[in-house]
Amino acid sequence: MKAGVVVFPDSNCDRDVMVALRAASGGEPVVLWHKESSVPPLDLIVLPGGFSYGDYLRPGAMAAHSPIMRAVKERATAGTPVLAICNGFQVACEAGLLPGALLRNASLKYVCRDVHLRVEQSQTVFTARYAQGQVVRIPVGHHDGNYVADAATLDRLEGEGRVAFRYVTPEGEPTAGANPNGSARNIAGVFNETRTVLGLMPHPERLADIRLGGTDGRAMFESLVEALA
Amino acid sequence: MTRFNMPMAQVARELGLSADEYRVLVDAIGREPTMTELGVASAMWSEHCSYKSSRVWLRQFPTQAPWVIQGPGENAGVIAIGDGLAAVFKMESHNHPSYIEPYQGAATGVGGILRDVFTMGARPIANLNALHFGAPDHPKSRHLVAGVVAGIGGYGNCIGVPTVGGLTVFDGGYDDNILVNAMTVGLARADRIFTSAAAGIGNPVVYVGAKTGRDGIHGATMASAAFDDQAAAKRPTVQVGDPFTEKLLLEACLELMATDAIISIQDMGAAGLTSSSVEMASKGNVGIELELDRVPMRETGMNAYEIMLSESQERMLMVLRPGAEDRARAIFDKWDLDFAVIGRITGTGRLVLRVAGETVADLPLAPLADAAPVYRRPWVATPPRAILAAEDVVAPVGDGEALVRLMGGAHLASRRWVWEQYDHMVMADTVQRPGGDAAVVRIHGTGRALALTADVTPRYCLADPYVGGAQAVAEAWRNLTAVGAQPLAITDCMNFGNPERPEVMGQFAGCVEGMAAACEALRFPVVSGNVSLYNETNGVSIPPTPTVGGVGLIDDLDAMAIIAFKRAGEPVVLIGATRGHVGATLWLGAICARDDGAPPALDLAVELRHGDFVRGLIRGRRVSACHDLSDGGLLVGIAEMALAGDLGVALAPAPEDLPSHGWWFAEDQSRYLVTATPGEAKAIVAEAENQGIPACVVGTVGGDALTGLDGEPISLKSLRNAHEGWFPALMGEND
Amino acid sequence: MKARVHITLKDGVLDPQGKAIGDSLRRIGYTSVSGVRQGKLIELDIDEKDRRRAAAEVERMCKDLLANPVIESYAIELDGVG
Amino acid sequence: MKARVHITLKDGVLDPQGKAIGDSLRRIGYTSVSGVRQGKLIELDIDEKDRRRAAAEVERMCKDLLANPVIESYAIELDGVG
Ligand SMILES: Nc1ncnc2c1ncn2[C@@H]1O[C@H](COP(=O)(O)OP(=O)(O)O)[C@@H](O)[C@H]1O
Ligand SMILES: [Mg+2]
Repeated sequence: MKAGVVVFPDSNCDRDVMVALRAASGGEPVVLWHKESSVPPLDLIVLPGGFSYGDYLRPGAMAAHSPIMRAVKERATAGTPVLAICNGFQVACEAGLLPGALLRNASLKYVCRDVHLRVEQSQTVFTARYAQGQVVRIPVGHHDGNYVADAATLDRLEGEGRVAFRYVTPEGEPTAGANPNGSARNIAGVFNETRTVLGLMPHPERLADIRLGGTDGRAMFESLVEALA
Repeated sequence: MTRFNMPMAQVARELGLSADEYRVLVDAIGREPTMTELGVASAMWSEHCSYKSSRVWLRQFPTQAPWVIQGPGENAGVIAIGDGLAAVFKMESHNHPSYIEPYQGAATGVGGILRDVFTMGARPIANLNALHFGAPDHPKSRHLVAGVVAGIGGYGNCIGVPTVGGLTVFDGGYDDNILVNAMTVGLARADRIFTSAAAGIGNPVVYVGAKTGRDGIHGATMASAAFDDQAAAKRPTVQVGDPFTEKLLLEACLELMATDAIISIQDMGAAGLTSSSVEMASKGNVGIELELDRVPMRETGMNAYEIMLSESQERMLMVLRPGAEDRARAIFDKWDLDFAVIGRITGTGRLVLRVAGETVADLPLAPLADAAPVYRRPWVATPPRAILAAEDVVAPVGDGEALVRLMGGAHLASRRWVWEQYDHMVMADTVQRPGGDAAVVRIHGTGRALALTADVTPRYCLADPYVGGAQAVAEAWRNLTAVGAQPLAITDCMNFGNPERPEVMGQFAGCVEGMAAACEALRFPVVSGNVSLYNETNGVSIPPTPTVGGVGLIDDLDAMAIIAFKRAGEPVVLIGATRGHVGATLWLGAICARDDGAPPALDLAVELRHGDFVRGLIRGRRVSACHDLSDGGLLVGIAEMALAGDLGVALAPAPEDLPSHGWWFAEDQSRYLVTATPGEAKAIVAEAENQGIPACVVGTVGGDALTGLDGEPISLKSLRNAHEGWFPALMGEND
Repeated sequence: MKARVHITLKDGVLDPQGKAIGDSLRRIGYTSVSGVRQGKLIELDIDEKDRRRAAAEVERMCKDLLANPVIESYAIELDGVG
Repeated sequence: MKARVHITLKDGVLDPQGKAIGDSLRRIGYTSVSGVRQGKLIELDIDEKDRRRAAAEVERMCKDLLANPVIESYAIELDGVG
């Protein structure tokens, strides 16, 4: 699998996701610098977590207008899978690759901790190694993860099976207490129409190594390697 | 500058120079200084930059060890950690700015200490923070806590360095002078350490990073003055941090450092361009010339004085190899940062500043440095207090109730509210997250790791500065040991009141002596540090607070310990002696509302012996959990292990020869708890006794409650509610 | 020419910041405050003398970058006058 | 009564937000933008009919909570009129 990881000014989980891709033996990822306006042929594009341009206007807003994003959008439209994690999810929403927007957490605080997610859709290149309905433990680290979209959009996402993950209790219940940021309908991640773009707030690359306390995130990278190798 | 109309001597006073200091300055340079020269000199001679009150004392610190590559004197300390790698670290205070503007004050504190570390050529891999707030019910506390924590997180999270540990204290002694100490740890190749001494006559002096504005002019002098009620009126502008620019600066500097372009480099911290240029030139015994109109500026009409004293953040000064300018410029262009050649190194030994070709300052550097004031301020020792044994105090409540109150009180309640606002996992190497004895951060791509901790117990330092100073070092050493690390070195941040008061100077002197003794005995040298004096408002000084930041090495991550109970049925073994020392303990303060008594005595030879024994057990993979005992004593330690592992414990009865509160809550030093299989536990106790180390079984893991105290069992659930509920309640989140 | 852009959350989009400010104001005694919304104020200096062209230019900036139509509305003011 | 408070950074205080937005606008082609400052807009509903009293009340809120005088200045508008 040939993966490319976009680096925006202030991306800071780019290295982490490259480590996870390598470990799942996705080969050596290439770095896609934000100032470039073309993308080499790739099996997967990753928009990593962190920040971009300090996220001073709205998270992801300025990065969505960088030269590389025009090229990424073209590729995504042509069907190249895009994995957008955390700030990447925010960039993808701002760029119109995914519906909705990510607002400040309802608590108004940055939140960094493990959360439980229910896999709502296991029939995709990103999630094939998970079972439908499986509950996994993956960390979040964000200030703006509060997913919003209008009711019609949310209904459409639900109806089309495009909700990827939901925040749940360890027992699998999508309660308010399990929701770290006030996200609509406890949504943690969504797909585009073709399920080839996944945006999610949690960081699978942060629990993909038993030394760090868990491996639930690894299956996502393994799914991709298996589907795209 | 309206001040131009005043006599220079009076301006000097306004800038914080005493009449004597001004006379010495005039003698040193042979004439009256210009306004710009006076600005430069007063900043260099401020307490913050010159350490004039503390220097004579700090010399006592042991700073050498075979693994020390760079001791105090550079931007950060450096130690060898094997495999050709080095750990680079330092701690710094941002107390006054954080009180005035908690978010920005704390944020720029983090920005400053990060720069100190990456200036040395290291990639920062972890941040810690030591916070001392006023009483929880003080009207400002909530606002300050919220702002400081958000500011630390705001900066560290954005730049992408995990904040993995620290300490958070609430005490009325800090009501008007909170302490915000930030520590950064970085990794570098041991043979690629960058330093600040300038060299090479004619070499270009280069400015990189953010533009210069009128921010924080006189921050260094502010950090050196006590607050009074008029402080609000005199407030200078507080700097605003820009972590985004700092992230670019970090990447650009590390990229340039991978080439051979840099001869020396220095960040612009307190007193900005003044201290960076003066320090680089004086360390290199050379001169330096700057064309100030070439400095990238954010505002128009800035004069030489303002340019030299601006404390705008996210800036660096470098001396480059001749001809390397274009290569360097290309890297800074790539990262969209300002880059300007603003001067050159000379052989004159002078600092020469020019604006539009005209000289505005021309100072001899050596006399300025040689004449810098050094004070041996008068001091009086803190009077010793009586030792308080358990028998001397009647327990007002039962042990179980005392435990729940302590675990759910200001001192010991969970700090989750704080560290969940810090990204403590970015870089994907955080092997032990906040909540244990020390944070453990893996050395990227290896099975080795650094263990990190920040510690100090101000109530001990107040009761007995010598013992308190020694204890701060010992506790850091113990926390590193408790995760299985070999403690290697410390950094410190000496936060004290007004040094012109003999009692405060006595506290300072006592703490330094105690720390020095502990560093010596534990082979735990000081490699960097910072002094923050004048933490005083309206004549009231803070409790003496020498924060210690410790760094240790774990050679094999498979042999690391955590505090969580692991398996039902395992005995809990206490290592170390319990004599029932209750003076200056948390129990005495929080439960008996008394703060008298001497702090627990500390025998450094015993500390070393017990620690080495426990580390041996961890490295031999003989224990399933380990925790050191500190605040709150034995029962608190057990409760913390139980909560972490979500497993209860059946406590063995307290020994007959002590009142039970002495057994459960005394804060005798040099103690650890470990769990192990029953067979292993027996062997450990026997082995300890053979070596003359007290050891005994104090309970057995199991169930979902603490049983064995007088009264009802204490369920883990109720204990957890008390422990986790306090901080959110303080912050009004349960309203 | 100076332009000011007011960016506010659309009606119906939850505004936790505004709510928190309202709660704090009431807590410290400003009980007459019934609702608070927080928005952004962006002040721009543009090298453009013509009001009509300036307005059109700022309008495009809002559409392109300054406001997110999914959640925000905006209002533009030129040189202090509507 | 409705009140709007504009909170801006004082002159001379670094405004990383404004700088980043300006850079970004220029990068995407709005080269006529020479300076950008970002501030906050706070809209308040207050149960107070008297303009003078409302103005005084909001002024106090700014001093007490809404603005930090060390780095920020504020301007108050009542019901759309200065
Ligand atoms: N300000 C803070 N930032 C990050 N972590 C903190 C902070 N304050 C406390 N902690 C963490 O909470 C835990 C408990 O702190 P403390 O009681 O001081 O530990 P110890 O007694 O072992 O020194 C530690 O893991 C510490 O790192
Ligand atoms: Mg400890």
